[in-house]
Amino acid sequence: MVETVIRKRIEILADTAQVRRVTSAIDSAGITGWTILPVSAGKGRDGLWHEEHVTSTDKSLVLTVASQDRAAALAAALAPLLSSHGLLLTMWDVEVIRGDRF
Amino acid sequence: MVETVIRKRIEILADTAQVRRVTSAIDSAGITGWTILPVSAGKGRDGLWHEEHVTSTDKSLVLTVASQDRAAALAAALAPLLSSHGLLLTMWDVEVIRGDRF
Amino acid sequence: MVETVIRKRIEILADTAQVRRVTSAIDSAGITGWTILPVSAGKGRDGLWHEEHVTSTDKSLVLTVASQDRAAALAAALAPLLSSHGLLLTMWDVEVIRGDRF
Amino acid sequence: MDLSALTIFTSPVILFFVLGMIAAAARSDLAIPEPFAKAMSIYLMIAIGLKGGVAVAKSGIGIEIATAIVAGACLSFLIPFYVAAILRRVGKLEAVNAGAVAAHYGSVSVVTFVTAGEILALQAMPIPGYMVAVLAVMETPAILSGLLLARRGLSGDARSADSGDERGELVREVFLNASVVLLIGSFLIGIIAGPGGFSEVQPVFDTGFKGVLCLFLLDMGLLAARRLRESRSLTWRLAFLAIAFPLVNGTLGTVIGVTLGFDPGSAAALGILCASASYIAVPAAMRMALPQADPGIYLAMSLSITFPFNILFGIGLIAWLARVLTGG
Amino acid sequence: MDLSALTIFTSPVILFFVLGMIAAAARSDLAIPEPFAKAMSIYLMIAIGLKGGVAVAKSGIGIEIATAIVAGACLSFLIPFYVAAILRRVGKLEAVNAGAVAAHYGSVSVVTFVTAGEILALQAMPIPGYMVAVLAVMETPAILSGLLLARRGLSGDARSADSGDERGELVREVFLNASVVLLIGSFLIGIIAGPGGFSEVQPVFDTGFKGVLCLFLLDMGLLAARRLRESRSLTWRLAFLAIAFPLVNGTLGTVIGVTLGFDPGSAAALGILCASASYIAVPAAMRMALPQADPGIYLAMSLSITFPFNILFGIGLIAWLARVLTGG
Amino acid sequence: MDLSALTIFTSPVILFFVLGMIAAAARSDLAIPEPFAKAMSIYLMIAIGLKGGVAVAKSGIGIEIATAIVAGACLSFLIPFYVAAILRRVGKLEAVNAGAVAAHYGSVSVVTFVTAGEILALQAMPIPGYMVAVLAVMETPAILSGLLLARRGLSGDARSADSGDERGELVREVFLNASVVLLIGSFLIGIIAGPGGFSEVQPVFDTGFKGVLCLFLLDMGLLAARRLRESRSLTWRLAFLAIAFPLVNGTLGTVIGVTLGFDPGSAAALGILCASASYIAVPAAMRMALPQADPGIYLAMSLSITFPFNILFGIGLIAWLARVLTGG
Ligand SMILES: Nc1ncnc2c1ncn2[C@@H]1O[C@H](COP(=O)(O)O)[C@@H](O)[C@H]1O
Ligand SMILES: Nc1ncnc2c1ncn2[C@@H]1O[C@H](COP(=O)(O)O)[C@@H](O)[C@H]1O
Ligand SMILES: Nc1ncnc2c1ncn2[C@@H]1O[C@H](COP(=O)(O)O)[C@@H](O)[C@H]1O
Ligand code: NA
Ligand code: NA
Ligand code: NA
Repeated sequence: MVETVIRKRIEILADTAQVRRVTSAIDSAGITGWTILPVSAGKGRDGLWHEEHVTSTDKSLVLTVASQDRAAALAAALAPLLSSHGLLLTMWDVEVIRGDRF
Repeated sequence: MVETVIRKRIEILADTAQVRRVTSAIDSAGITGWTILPVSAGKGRDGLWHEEHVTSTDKSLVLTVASQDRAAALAAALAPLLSSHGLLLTMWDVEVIRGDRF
Repeated sequence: MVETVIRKRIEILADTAQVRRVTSAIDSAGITGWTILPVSAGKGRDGLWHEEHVTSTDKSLVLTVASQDRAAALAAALAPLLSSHGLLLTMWDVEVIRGDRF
Repeated sequence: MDLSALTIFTSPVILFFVLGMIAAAARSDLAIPEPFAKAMSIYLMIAIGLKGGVAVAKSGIGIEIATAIVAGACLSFLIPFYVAAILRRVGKLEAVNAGAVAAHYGSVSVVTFVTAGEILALQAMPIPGYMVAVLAVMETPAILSGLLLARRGLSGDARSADSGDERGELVREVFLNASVVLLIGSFLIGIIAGPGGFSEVQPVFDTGFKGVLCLFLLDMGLLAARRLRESRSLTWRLAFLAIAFPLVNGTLGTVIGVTLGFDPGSAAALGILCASASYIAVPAAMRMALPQADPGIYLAMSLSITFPFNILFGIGLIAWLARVLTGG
Repeated sequence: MDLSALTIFTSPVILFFVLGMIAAAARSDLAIPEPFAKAMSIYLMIAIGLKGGVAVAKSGIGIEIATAIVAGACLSFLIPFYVAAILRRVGKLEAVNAGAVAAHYGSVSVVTFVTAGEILALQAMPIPGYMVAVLAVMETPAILSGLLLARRGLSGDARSADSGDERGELVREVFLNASVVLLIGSFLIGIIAGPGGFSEVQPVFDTGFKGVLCLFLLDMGLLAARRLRESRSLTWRLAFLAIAFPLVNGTLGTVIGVTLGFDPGSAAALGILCASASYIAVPAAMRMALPQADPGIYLAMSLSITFPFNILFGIGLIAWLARVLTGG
Repeated sequence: MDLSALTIFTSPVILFFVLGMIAAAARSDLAIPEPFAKAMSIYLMIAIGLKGGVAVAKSGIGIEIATAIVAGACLSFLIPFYVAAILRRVGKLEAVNAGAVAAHYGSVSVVTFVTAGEILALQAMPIPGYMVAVLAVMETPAILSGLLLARRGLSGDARSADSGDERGELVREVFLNASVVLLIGSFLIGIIAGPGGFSEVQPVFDTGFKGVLCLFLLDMGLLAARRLRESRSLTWRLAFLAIAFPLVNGTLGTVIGVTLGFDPGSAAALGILCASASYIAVPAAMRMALPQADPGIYLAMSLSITFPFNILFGIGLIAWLARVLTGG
């Protein structure tokens, strides 16, 4: 059996134009890395949207794996932006191998 | 510490042509929103596939965050389609901020 | 209520050029399927990267759902590659419907 | 036929298709970016629609157009019935997959038509512009018959499960699918704009046509051969039928065309439309309306076998048949 | 105006736009791949920049260029102030959304300008090359005034939250956004390369221009109509304003152009620039600098109402006005 | 050299490259959509292959082709050995990264070759069509020597870990990578189709070539400068070597070309091939076969330093050297 440790995985959905703000917050929380996934459509309180690069109508999903402490710091840093900037944040526990990396 | 609450995150893999059926089921379950991610290839019992838009060979991942009740209702609504329509559904608990949104 | 069972969901971030190595490992572990998601940018110890297909600078996220045993076998098989091949592996428990498929 | 057949195999259009098939068979990592391939398919449909419309604007509409359209629509609707029966008996498919595959053979392949246009032009049998209307009209009826045939195989549950909403979506998918909208839309634009209006966009939609067709066929060669290599569901019986259908349907269409008094180019075109199997419009409709069918079967047959067969041999054979039958 | 107005409606460029709107209204699944649409918008900006630069390289720079640029910059900066006031009073928007929408109307739409270029050329009122510089210059000032207006609506917190880093990013987004860089960059390249250098790339950036414009307008028709169909935030008041603004601003721009002694083509072009509303550059800036604003409002107005209105009627009306006012 | 060097800096092709570099250095958000950039790279390889093949179809095959191919293959295979040694000693790289970087410098850059073709044509030193075959042949040997050199740096474990399956994949990646397949495939198609067959696709693959090259170089300028800005692994020593290698290898190639009796265009082309460093084919192979190497090093050197250096200065210098050495 490989040894695993528990870390938090946080995923933040944001306008692509706001992604740099999110990754700066991740960097500021002292987290080692992040990964961005494309997103193609969605629906929320503001209604439907479809990826349209011409009109800058596109969102991205920022994924980051961090220790509990840093994850909490990141969540606290982003909390004030959640409503005004239309972010969606979910987090949960995951097992990782070589947890010293995170 | 920001206060978080527990919600269900559900992810459903479906043919892109079937996504509207899935999002209708989400809407019918009274869930406030969903987000669609592109998918580029896969393998299952039906063999390998690669994203080919010309031949409509493409799948999408539908992600939704909901309360336990609504998540259960959605799972029940989609269960009959899982085999015939080749859907893949996974769900798990996540922490969210401002849980009243979901 | 639909009956659900617990399975492991494993996600592995890898260079797209290394994805076949990862999916071979999944196949070898006796897991029935996998799904690949595109990724558009990231940052780690090796610095920033952005998807550039011309220079083969692109990564993919491989997602697979498996029983605990097979998931452990897969993690063990991939563990030696994690550092040298720049893979990122996270896994967690999810509920699935019709768990006999996995 | 000898000389003109040779011309086929030195045409860049065909050679790029062969290059794609060889590259995929040899497992090269060559791949055309998906969005670009899709854009090329849209371009090809618009170009073919526009050119057909402009040709009709020049030639005017005659009775032969009406005849050809009616003949095409009937063939598209009827062919799936015999095809499905054979698929069940000879091909050992159940009703759902038999209906789905049959829809592909009743419908048409735009790219096969376009490639035939290039080849027939080399052989002095140009396809008249109005055949584009026939092409557009033949897309849809086969989808209807295919769905009718397939639904017999669905449980009562699955059949009645469709809500009104879903039925609306289904009707839209069948009658307003992207291929039909593009072909008919640009055909009408071609008629309205006429040769004068077309001349402004001619460099893109006419002069550039063959070059784009090369790139698109390179991609289709890649997709067709990769799918064949990775296919699990394709049996020898089905592979055999995927060659028999174009031969039979192509002969049928050509003979009907000649019987109706078409010129050699039109008769060959009708034959080629019957011989061809859809791999753009019909798969899109099936994914929506018949998710229970296995794309591994219908695409392996139509894209990986029938399409290359038609490009490399079918078009030439049908052209020869049309010439012989019209005494050309 | 009758004959030339008819010409508009038989131009493939316009017809493809209409096709896109009809297809989306009828809920067809037709869609242009995103990366390809984006690539076309980049192509159009480069082509228009290059052609403008080459024209200036030929004609030389005169005083009228300076006048036109100053007039354009002032109009772009000032228009948002009155527009925002009306949006708040008549349109019932709060400050943030009013400022965001106003920025769109002060700024310009490259594709409206380009389409106007095609239409005015048909009407023997060609737009001189230097107007491309005016186009480029009018992109940005409106963004600044829009942000000024919108920030009044933000809480003190949100206003002061920007770190120095973010302010740098904001300045870059406003002054170095992709549209501005492409337009000004290729305008300068056009001037440096001149007619000689341009001739090598002319087949792509000039001969192919109208064909690509057709494809792009097909997509814009699709996006505009789909957005209108799915819009939740658009009220009748806002829809009315989205037609009133281009009429008022277009008249304003044309009259100022005529007053400044511009030729009919330039006066009409200035009118059309004022009448047009941005849906590429300004939304990009707003997403970055004003995420609190609702894109459902500003895009529905600029892309789904003002843009089609201008393409189908506004350009024709302004051309007519410019002709009348200059006694043409 | 003065006049022709000036011509370089007024060519749109070069100016768009400079625009891209400036935009990225100034952190503009300008970006070319990924799938479209990839499609352009495929287009460029096909176009260059086709044109070379057609030229050979016209000129016939002579002994100089064989000489050039053998010379190119040897240079591609041998250059990495000395380059890797210097990278280890001067550049302070360990074996794995030294081998990976060396492979890039032994192999070639298609776009540098293509740009050189445009520039040399302006200077009346056209590159003969058969040099495309040399280009294609030089892609691969350097990958082999680079891997040989790099593997010395891997632990025994990593070296023997490859299963038979993986070795097969490696061989395919090296010999059937997309660049090689496209170049050789379309070169052969060009030979088979000949000038007659080529004429049908000439508007896309010849007339449109320079315009597409502009767009592609705009993107390469963006990627090169952004990568330089964000690079962490690039040291001053490595940056120095990334300029020294093209100078030394370019001189080497040109001198060998002249010694073998090549015409000035061919000698310059061989020099430019040696001077250029791959950033399409070799990175693809390294990602597959040598994931342990750091792309931050090899791409920063080849794409961000050597490529711009060659485009802006290297090609001009080598052209001048070839002219001087051949007494032109
Ligand atoms: N903590 C993290 N969270 C999410 N993604 C990460 C994290 N660390 C690394 N990555 C991703 O993994 C890639 C390789 O990481 P590394 O090997 O550390 O350079 C990065 O470029 C990121 O895309
Ligand atoms: N319950 C949800 N589950 C998944 N995604 C959601 C959910 N609610 C909102 N979203 C996503 O977040 C975006 C912004 O949401 P909103 O701020 O509510 O308009 C939406 O467009 C969706 O893409
Ligand atoms: N165990 C699995 N893990 C992840 N994805 C899977 C798994 N099984 C199937 N899939 C995905 O679901 C699709 C349909 O599966 P199937 O219905 O088994 O052919 C496959 O093509 C994969 O993309
Ligand atoms: Na058919
Ligand atoms: Na305006
Ligand atoms: Na080299």
